[in-house]
Amino acid sequence: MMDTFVMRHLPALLIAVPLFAAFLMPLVGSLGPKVRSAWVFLGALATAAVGLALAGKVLATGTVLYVFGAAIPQQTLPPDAAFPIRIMFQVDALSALMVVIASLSSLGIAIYSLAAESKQSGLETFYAMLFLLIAGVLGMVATGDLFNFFVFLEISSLAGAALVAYRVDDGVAVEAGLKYALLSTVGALAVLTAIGILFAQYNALNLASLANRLQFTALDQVALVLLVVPLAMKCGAVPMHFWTPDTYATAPSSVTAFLVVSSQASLYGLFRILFTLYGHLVQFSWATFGWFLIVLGVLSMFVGVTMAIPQKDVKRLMAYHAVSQTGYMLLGVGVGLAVLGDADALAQYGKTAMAGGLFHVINHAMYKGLLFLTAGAVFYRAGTRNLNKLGGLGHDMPWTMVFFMIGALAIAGVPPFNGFASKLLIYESVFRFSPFLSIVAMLVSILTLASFVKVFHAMFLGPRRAEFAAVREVPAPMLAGMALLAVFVVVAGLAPQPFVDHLIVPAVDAVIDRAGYVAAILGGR
Amino acid sequence: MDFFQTLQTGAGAWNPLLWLLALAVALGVALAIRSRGRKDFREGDGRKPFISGNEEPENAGGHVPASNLYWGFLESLKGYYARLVPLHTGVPTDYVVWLLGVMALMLVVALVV
Amino acid sequence: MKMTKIVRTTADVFYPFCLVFGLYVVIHGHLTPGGGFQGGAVMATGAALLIVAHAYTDVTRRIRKTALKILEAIGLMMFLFAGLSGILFERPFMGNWMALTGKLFGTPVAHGPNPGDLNTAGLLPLLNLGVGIEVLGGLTIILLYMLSGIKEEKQP
Amino acid sequence: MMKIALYATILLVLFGGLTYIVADLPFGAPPVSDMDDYFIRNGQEQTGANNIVTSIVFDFRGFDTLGEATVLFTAVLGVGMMFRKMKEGEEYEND
Amino acid sequence: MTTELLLKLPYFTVVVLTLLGLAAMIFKRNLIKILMGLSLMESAVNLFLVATGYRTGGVAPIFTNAPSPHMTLPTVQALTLTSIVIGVATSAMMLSFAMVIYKKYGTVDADKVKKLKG
Repeated sequence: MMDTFVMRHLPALLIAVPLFAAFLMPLVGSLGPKVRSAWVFLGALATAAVGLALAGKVLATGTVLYVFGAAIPQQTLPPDAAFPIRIMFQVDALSALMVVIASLSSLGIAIYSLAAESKQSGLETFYAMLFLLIAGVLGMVATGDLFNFFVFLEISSLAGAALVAYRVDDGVAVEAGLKYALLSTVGALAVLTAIGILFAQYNALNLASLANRLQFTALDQVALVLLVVPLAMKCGAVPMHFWTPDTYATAPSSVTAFLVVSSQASLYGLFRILFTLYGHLVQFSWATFGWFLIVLGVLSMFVGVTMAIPQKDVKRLMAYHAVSQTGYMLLGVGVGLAVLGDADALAQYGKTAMAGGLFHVINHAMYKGLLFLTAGAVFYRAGTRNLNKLGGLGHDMPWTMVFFMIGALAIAGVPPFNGFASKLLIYESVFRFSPFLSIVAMLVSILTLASFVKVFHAMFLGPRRAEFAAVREVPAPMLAGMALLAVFVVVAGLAPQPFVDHLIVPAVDAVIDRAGYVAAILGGR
Repeated sequence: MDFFQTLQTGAGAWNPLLWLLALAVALGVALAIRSRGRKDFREGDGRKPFISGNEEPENAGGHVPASNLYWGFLESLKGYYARLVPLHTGVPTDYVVWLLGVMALMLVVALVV
Repeated sequence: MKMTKIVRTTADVFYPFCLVFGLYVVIHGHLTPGGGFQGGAVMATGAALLIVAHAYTDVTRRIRKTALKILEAIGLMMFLFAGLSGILFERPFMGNWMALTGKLFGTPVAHGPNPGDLNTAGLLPLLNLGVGIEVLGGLTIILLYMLSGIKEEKQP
Repeated sequence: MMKIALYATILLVLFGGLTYIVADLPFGAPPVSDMDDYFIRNGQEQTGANNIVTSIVFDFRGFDTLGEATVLFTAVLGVGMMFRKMKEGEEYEND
Repeated sequence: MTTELLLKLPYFTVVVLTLLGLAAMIFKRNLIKILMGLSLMESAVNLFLVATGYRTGGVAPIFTNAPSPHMTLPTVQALTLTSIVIGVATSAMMLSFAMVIYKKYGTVDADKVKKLKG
């Protein structure tokens, strides 16, 4: 009974559990550090459990709908009207993929941060913010309502900006936080304007309902640009990537690892809008926006990796790699969008490219999270992020070194780690679309490997150093958090096909199947 | 075994198990070659391993700083980096201008082209 | 920095009125223009009035940050639990199960323009109250924190 | 000078894009209003609130309001975080 | 043309306000002024949202002693409420950021707030 009761209300609990943990955190935090740590652990565990259970339910039984405040959760339309009037969560396979990512990495990050942040002040605020960020990301990927998406976008932006500024660091971290907040707010205002434009024309806020009513007037094109460009900025695509290295470098490492997921939630929004909201319109030139994504992707890949090579701050270097890896996802899905109107090409390589792009999303969240966590571990013990000052840490931090190697090999696309599997899918499908793009992707992969060889050399290799004599292995919770992500990296690398079959391919089908998305709400009406 | 399936990419296939098998074979070959080395060598008996004809430089405690590691690469792409790095000004206003610029560009592309 | 006695006394007199008016706006949120946020903002204005009239340290003695934090958490918890209570009554999250049942706030309402009755709208007054309390606590804390930042500026 | 010209061009293009709002949207007569008509017709009956805006804010779109309250909570925490008392040696000297 | 502009004056105001906000953001170098520009944009968007829901001659959608049942659209007003609160929260947080930056750097000039670059 209890089981079915919980299962019925999973989408609501997905938001309510982290919010509950966050709202009570300031009060629980005053009871002492042990109680606070237990609260954080339990909250993260419960959130991850709810998220994974929801994703499992979606993958087993299809799209899960949850209408807030209706007579029953599945009543999408009121009895006397043919359009949805309430906010609803529409968790399809693509959302489920993102929920899995957010759940896994939030659990690992929460465990890691229990030890990593223990020296800081104001911790109850930090953890409350972390849960708010998690709730914001989960809401963004689960919601089926455009304005609700905006609200959760703001929650995740604000919580993210505050967390970036958490270590004031003589104002440097606050500077990064201000930049992030400023850009996010400008972007969010553009999104809100677009929502206003769409609402004024069609009197609907529900994604499916809007998609059903969209006419593609000139105003809709303006709205499309106002929606797509800010979301591309939020996921760190290149001409608008400048905030990424600043924020990723200065935020606490555990937060950085989740900011990656947060930027991927924006990527989710981008795909949702391009495919579900606008994807069906005959007038909508798939090639234009497909090539928009492809150009952004290629620029991101190349500029990101070349800017990473001369960096000397290890987290800044990794942040540029995050930009570069986002390019792969944009490239893969962009190729899928560019051939959306061509059924043959879509079946031949378009779907594979999209599968590669979406598989790269989850892989990137895991290995980039892992890499940021190892960088945080090194910073935790050695007290510096400057690669010129680090060295010889491999003697004293063997586990961190192993985790770093796993992450670095995965990001460089070296078999048998998960990065290789998704990059292979992208290379082989993009090659049939345009060989040049595929070659650029491979070149970027080589440069990535070169860059991480440098980091590995600078941090771990070499003789022991006198200034790092006191360095020991990091505490067990940090290792446990890293291990959680590392295990995923290795397992998804050794057995990619089950992941592709059960997680990625349903997500790709869900992205393309716009009619199904609409019919789930409007029921064929 | 169901778990280790071959990943189909539409144009090719990839099986991690086969790769691990190949890795094991390569490791075996390497070990075989290693076992053909001189067994009477002990560390610290005064003899040095023969690497090349030159004397091994004294380099104990030395560590190449990270910034110098890809000096050649950076030097050869100097023109590229001289253009690219100054774009990252760090001024918040410029970040906003880039966002607005891309927005304006896409407006032109979407509405005019 | 204190203002003159006249200003301070006026602020002291107006402070309870601000609170009462804010509370009125909150409680009548489902009948008249206004609601939780607006009323909470009015109440926070009362605190702002005190801060302007009195010295910062005097105000912090009367309005404590911990109390405001607890107030804020209580408001949010009220909202969240009012939302969750829908689950217990066979409705989804945020379900307004109390409306039109005749219970506490569930008096059925006449259709069309009418003078209004406070006991209507089910969960809505409770949610209004929760948001009102939260906004009162939240905005006052923001004011106090920002002024504490200014005070640190002045000292050296 | 080039920079100012470029910025002005960007603003001009955005102005051009936004003028579509003025040109294409009718003011004072929303082209479609079925959802809002539903709220005006049934909001009072279904929620028992005379104020339709409140019935939307807290009932039909109550989840948004939860998010809104959360945003305010976030801002309060963020402001408090900025003005907290830092421990000695907590800040990292960036080089 | 002029009559149409006058009829749609709210929308025109929205566009002008947005542009003013953007101009303040990209031409001004003071962080506080940049945030003011942002606030201006927020107001513009809120005005836009409310304006889209206006019906000529409509009254506020509140039934308490309502003079007529011809009402303006309520949803956009609800959205505007939410977005105002979000705007307040964002402004408060960013202003506190600016205060800390002023305390640590001794300046709010955007051109000098660039320790992170490259």
